[in-house]
Amino acid sequence: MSDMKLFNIDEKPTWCPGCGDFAILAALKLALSGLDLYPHNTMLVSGIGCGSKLPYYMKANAFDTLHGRALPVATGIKLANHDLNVVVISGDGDGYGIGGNHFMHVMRRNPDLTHIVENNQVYGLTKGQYSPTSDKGYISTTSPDGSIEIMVNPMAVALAGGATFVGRGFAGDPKHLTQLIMKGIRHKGYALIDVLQPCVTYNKINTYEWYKQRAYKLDDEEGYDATDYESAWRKAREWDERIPIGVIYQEDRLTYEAQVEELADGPLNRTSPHRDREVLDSIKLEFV
Amino acid sequence: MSDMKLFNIDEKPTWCPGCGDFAILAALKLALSGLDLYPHNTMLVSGIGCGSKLPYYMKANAFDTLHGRALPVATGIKLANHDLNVVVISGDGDGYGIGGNHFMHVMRRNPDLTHIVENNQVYGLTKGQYSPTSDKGYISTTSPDGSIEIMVNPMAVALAGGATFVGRGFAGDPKHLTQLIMKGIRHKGYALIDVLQPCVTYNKINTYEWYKQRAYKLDDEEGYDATDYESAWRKAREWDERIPIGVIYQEDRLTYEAQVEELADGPLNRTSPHRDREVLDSIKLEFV
Amino acid sequence: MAVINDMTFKMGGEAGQGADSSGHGFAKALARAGLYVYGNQDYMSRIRGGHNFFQIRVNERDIQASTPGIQVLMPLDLMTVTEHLDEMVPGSAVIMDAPMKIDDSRLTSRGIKPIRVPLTEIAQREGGNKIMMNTASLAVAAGLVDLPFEFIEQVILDNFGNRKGSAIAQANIAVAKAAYDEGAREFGPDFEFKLKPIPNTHRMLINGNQAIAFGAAAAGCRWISMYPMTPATTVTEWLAAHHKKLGIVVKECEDEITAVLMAIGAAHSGVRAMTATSGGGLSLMVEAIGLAAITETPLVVVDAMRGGPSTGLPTRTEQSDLQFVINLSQGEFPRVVLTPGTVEECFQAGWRAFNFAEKYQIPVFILTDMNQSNAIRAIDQDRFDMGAVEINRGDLLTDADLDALTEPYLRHKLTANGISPRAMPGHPNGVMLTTSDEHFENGQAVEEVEMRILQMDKRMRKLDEAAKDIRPPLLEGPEDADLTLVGWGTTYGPIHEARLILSADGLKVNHLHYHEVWPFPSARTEEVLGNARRVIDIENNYTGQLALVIRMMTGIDIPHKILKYDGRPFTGEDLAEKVREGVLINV
Amino acid sequence: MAVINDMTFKMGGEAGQGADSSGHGFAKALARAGLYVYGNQDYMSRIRGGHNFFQIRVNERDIQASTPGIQVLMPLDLMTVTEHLDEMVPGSAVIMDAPMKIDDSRLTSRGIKPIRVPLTEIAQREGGNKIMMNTASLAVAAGLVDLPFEFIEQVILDNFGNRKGSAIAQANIAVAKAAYDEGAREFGPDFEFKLKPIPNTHRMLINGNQAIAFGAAAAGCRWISMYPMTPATTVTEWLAAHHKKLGIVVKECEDEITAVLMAIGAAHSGVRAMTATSGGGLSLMVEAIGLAAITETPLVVVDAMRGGPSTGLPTRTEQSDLQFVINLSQGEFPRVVLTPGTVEECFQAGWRAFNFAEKYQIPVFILTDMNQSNAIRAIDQDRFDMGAVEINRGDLLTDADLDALTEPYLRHKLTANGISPRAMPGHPNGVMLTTSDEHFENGQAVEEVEMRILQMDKRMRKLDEAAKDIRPPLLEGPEDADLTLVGWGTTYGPIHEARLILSADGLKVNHLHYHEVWPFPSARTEEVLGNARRVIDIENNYTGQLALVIRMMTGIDIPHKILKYDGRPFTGEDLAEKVREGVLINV
Ligand SMILES: Cc1ncc(C[n+]2csc(CCOP(=O)(O)OP(=O)(O)O)c2C)c(N)n1
Ligand SMILES: Cc1ncc(C[n+]2csc(CCOP(=O)(O)OP(=O)(O)O)c2C)c(N)n1
Ligand code: SF4
Ligand code: SF4
Ligand SMILES: [Mg+2]
Ligand SMILES: [Mg+2]
Repeated sequence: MSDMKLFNIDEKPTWCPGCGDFAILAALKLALSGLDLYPHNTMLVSGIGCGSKLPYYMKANAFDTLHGRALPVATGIKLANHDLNVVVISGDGDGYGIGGNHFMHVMRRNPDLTHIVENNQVYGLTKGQYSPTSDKGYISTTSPDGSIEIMVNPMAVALAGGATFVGRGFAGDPKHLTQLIMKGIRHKGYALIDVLQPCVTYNKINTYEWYKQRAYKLDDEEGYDATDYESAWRKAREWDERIPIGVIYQEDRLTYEAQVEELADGPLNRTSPHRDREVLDSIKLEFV
Repeated sequence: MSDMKLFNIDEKPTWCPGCGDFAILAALKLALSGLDLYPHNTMLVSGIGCGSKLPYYMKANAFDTLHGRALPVATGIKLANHDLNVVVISGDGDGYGIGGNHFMHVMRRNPDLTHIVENNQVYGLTKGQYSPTSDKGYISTTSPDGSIEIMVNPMAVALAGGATFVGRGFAGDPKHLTQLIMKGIRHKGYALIDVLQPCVTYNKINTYEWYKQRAYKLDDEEGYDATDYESAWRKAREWDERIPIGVIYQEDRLTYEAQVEELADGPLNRTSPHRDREVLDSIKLEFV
Repeated sequence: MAVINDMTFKMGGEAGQGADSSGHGFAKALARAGLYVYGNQDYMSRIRGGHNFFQIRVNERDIQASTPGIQVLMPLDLMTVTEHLDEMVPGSAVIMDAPMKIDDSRLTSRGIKPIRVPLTEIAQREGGNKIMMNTASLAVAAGLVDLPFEFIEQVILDNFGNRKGSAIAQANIAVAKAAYDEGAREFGPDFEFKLKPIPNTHRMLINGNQAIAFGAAAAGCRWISMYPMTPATTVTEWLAAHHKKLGIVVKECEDEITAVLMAIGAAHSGVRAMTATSGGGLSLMVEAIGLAAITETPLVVVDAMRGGPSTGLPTRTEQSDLQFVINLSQGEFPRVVLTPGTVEECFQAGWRAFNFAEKYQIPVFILTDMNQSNAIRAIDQDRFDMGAVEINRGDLLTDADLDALTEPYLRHKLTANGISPRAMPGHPNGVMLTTSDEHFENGQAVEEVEMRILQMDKRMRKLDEAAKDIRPPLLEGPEDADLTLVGWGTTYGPIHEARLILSADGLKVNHLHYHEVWPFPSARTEEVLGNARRVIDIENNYTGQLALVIRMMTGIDIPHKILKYDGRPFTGEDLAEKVREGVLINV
Repeated sequence: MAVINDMTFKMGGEAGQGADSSGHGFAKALARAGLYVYGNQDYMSRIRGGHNFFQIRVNERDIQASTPGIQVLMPLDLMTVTEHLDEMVPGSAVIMDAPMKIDDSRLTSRGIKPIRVPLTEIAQREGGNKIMMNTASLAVAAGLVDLPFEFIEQVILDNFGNRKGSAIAQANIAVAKAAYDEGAREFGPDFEFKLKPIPNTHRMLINGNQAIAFGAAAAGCRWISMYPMTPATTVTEWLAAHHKKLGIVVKECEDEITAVLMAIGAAHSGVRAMTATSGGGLSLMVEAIGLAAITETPLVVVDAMRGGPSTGLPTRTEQSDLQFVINLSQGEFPRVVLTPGTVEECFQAGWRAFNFAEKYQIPVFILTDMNQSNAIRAIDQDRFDMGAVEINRGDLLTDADLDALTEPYLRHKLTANGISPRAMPGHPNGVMLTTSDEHFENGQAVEEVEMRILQMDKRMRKLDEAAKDIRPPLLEGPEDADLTLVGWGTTYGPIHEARLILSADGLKVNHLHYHEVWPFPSARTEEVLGNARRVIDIENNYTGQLALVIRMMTGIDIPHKILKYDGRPFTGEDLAEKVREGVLINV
């Protein structure tokens, strides 16, 4: 366990008072320290959005990228230096909307990333338009009569897409969330952690109360086996009346980086640039 | 039933002899004529790739777009003129790789499109690199030691993503394929038809023979109920030993265009541009 | 000794405190009083906290930009006072809630009047809710400057749905009245800046994005697909709010790639279609814009610029996408770039864009920027003349034309002016193929030399045609000036103001304003700049992009530049000062 | 009367018939014989059928482009004969399979020799497989022109893994030998074009993409993430084929957005990383390139251009992305654009790009094109000097530097030359934040005016630094020429050849070749073009993009242009002819 204070920094979050993102920030710091990780061996990679500002408010290596584009940058970083503990932070628009294709394909690769999606079911930073996880009928400035698309179910898509760790947390239960993030980081492979995150300013439907009434812990479900794909699939599809939180699914599968032979000798960045005059001259002879 | 010859055109396909795309072209023409559709009320929208050249080889309205980008163009066309029968043609790289995010999100909308994916599990037109549906271990110029990603399972993703019609055909069984395409077109909503399409030039693994050994018809499965989501889910995940073909899943859900009130009076393109001086002047007063 | 109808109000506070909406209401009251108003906001990329402000300049003449001095400051928090103290002119006033924690001597020592009114108290007492403090503050200001109370009352009524009986409206009015009276009574007599309504005027108050959206609506646009991005989102939001009246389909998409492609699909089908975004989203649209170009699909793209590169300064202004837009996407194709600089020009760009797009079957860009997107201006209502809006769909075949067609329809027919008659897919005689590959006239992909050249020439010929429709840059001021100020887009306002100031100084100065910049109006440029005595290029960017384009197209070099890339707009005074001082930045 | 060591071979057929690979083998044989070779292919966007060809020019001197006349045609199908008949010179030969269905008189009437050999029969008889017919055809050609058989034999052995015992190699050799003998015996004596090996030479045969990839490898590049796109894919495929030797991670991604972003991630971590694509893919990378710029991440992007706009002519050549690359992405930032025009320059661009990228922490583009990507050239081996490859990582802190650090590490520190010392994330003293927002020195997002200006100035200063490292355009030919030919990138070859031809005519002509084009080398440009008597701009595009850039940066106008946008490269003869005729296209 490292000292959580190491992750503190003198920057006041610009989130609205009461925003669910505060709890996620706290939980992440606790989880990192609980796992004896440090600012220097952690790398946060975020997109753009309210939630994606998280890395500004704690001390750690961080790369705030573009809206929707955290996953590929994080994959590049992880493969270039697999000694780093890489945590990806995105919003629901960011992660499932504009970044949806990266999401689909990162699952196939299974790099050892922990992906926290601050899912407030709305576009916060751009002032309240509906998002891919907004409930059908959600009214916003761009859907004045209610949106007419069904929401993305990230848990189901993750299971169908081959994620090896699928979890859901709730910003209203930071203790549980901390544990969940720890599990996600410990998991060797791509871990999706969708977090129910109330946006107190724009989402007047999916409030703390709304989530509280529905969220229940899988830990409390007797005999729930997260390694059983079929059970996971049933839980993944629950929404509305009851919303499961915790580890929905977990599976062992080789990580991407474990299968790249160039990484066998240690992190790539330690041996780059790589140049061997003899090798180059021998290759030259192929052209003769 | 319209005359199939109406869809004929004097262009020799540039596909390799034996390519599975020939059968798909033939099946599509038969399906259209079987449904009494015509070149002028059909619109083909394709991406870029070997398979996406299909619209060049038959007579119908067609828009060959960009690699991976057929779905959004098709959605725009459908919403602008919902009288058209819109069929989308893409490859596996096109539809599930670079175009993956459009795939994920079109399912949430459920516009009445029929989406045929010519899935040869390889990048044909760019000469044989592995694709998102290539089996793990597939050897190609960009994966000389075998790819290390698991393949996309489009059937499973479609079920998780909310597709209202999920089907799979086989270019080696054009009769069955014709029927399947007819069902897809008849379906009101987004219909995914993934077609096992041997690429005789580059894919030496997933050949006609390989598919033939595995493909079996769901029609022959006693009591298989494609409207039952749970059964569909089990079939969707079958691959390798046995590969189901036919309608895996079908569901009734309002189409996107049925929910857009501007389309209630008929196709948008018939009443565009729309301008009412009185309305405009009344809006002007809002600024006073 | 009073100064009549010439002053600036500034309201500021944390994000979420409502400086913006309150300020906007106040501006409306001023416009209804027959005054000219220019209002702009400044906000941070956050939803709550930080420091935002809304600034309103009022005048008797039509004004186009803000000025540096403030006459009345309405701080909703302490930071607003300390941040803007330097901008206050002697004799100005700060309207504060009574308990505001600042030493009055910090104000009085600079000749600023501290006007302490128990705003929160009044709000609670008269209205029952302290959030009506904003209303109280504005009402004090109105009282202070003699703006008749009826204008404040009316705006409050409007805001609450114009229902006289509404309890909340009545509460707000009660708050306003009490505050107004106190302002007028206690502080009015001693305050030298006053407003006097001008009767029989017909003003409207509109910002750049509303004007563009309104222009598009007037052109009969029936489609906008988009993805939210500041500062473009409000174009869509305005159209969404009016979608029922306008019959416009509004589609928020999963990303900007989809947004532009859906618009292309709709446009190909014959619908006037557009998308609106900012730089990052535009970057994602680049490939699709090339598709529109080669398939000759009419497409309107609004790019509301902000500070770059990348996410940059997401809520700040900049004019740094001009060269990007002129050169974007692989290969070469004709396009039109409109760069409106006033709300009137925004409105016109809104409808003219569709005519360019459909007549020439090309992508058309409307370049605006953060400042212009949000800045409001009061103008005479007849400047938005719906009767003057033309709709020209170009060579679009009707059903009757298609019925009469005896030859196969060729979507990409080679013609003298490069324009191939367009048809909407669906007609039996108009079955058509188009493709992103180079193609034959019938849309089939082609690789042969001859047809490639013919199609390329055909497309590029359209640029020559479009050039004839482009409005040349506007020259304001004397033809034979000693100094020519050159700008484009949103700098129109501050340069205009600077020209007036410098002219008043006795300088013979004119202003060359580019509002439709591509195809580049070379002839007029050479005419004006070729003979100009001294020229200064003024741009809200680092490299002087218009100057580079001018040199590229005409060879004329403008070594003297005033460039600003700090995310803030110019003011006329700034510019006049820089010109006077000869502080010219050469890059 | 024989013409020695100066001729062109052309092999053609349907896609899939192997004209390409057979031709390549033949070229190798010629290079090993000590001859200079320039070979280029022409293929359609299809996998089978259609018409493709491979053309090999041979000479005793180093050659840089193909020429129009053919001495030996090796058609694998009938179409190849009819398509290329017009290009055959008098006395030339068509080597045909005996049953080829064409009337010999169509050849003889033009002075072309029909050389009918039972190729298929020989292939089947001697090798047991008719696909060895290609080998037979080439062997006849070798016999015809007196190329010693050993060179053919050696290439065949190489192709089959150099195993002497290999049955298939032996079968091919048997076919070749039989065909060679028949060619030499029956037709050799009567054929005037001959080859004579040059002993003691050390040639290598390489194409542009291989040269770029090899250059990158020599620079120690350890990462390429990409998405397939013609004609860039072979850069990756070459690296993938050598990944074990080079220790390079090759990652095919789901799209180009991912490809460039992964490279950015890897580069940020301290790995030399690149991506390679063509126009459509580059369009998708535009947003991410802005990210690299503002986060100051070293990034190398290869753009192999093809006919645009959009999908355009996907297997044809063009130089139409220059202005796009110079201006892409919203906002303004420094970048470097390298435009190599020979395989040597490709190799150098391959490694120099990484030095520019890391030294200045900016995006660097290598612009090449379809023609250069695939065209092979025989050069002296010592032109690729591994010893001359420098590695300059710029200001990159070592672990020891970081250990010794006493102040907090500032990723975006303001420095005199604009370059902030870089560190690899992972060190306790080097914890760092970076972001796509404008930022403070420590990476925190900033909106304030002052720091914005400082960071913007800092980044742009790097361009001035980089300008000092840019190689000025190459001037070949006499300083005081009567005519200056200007070009960039791949036109180097044909312009070079044209200059030689025109000089031989007696014209005093020189050639200004831009191989590193941005930051633009204005000083040298002004020096050369400012005093030039007559200038012609030569480009493979429609608008004359380099000429536009030259005018933008120097004001110098080049009204005379020779532009080609039909997807095919120039030849020296074409150009010389156009110059002579004064057929200058003015746009
Ligand atoms: C390419 C691009 N498009 C749009 C935006 C504007 N944008 C910034 S944040 C955001 C959405 C934020 O929603 P979400 O990802 O759910 O995060 P939240 O703010 O709700 O935490 C958008 C659309 C952008 N920055 N870049
Ligand atoms: C943006 C972009 N990237 C890459 C390409 C090059 N490209 C053309 S087709 C293709 C892949 C084709 O594979 P698939 O979609 O499976 O179709 P197939 O050829 O196998 O039918 C690629 C990568 C392109 N045209 N555009
Ligand atoms: S807008 Fe919503 S998500 Fe953003 S900071 Fe405020 S409460 Fe949080
Ligand atoms: S390469 Fe494959 S997919 Fe393409 S035409 Fe040939 S066989 Fe068909
Ligand atoms: Mg959100
Ligand atoms: Mg494929």
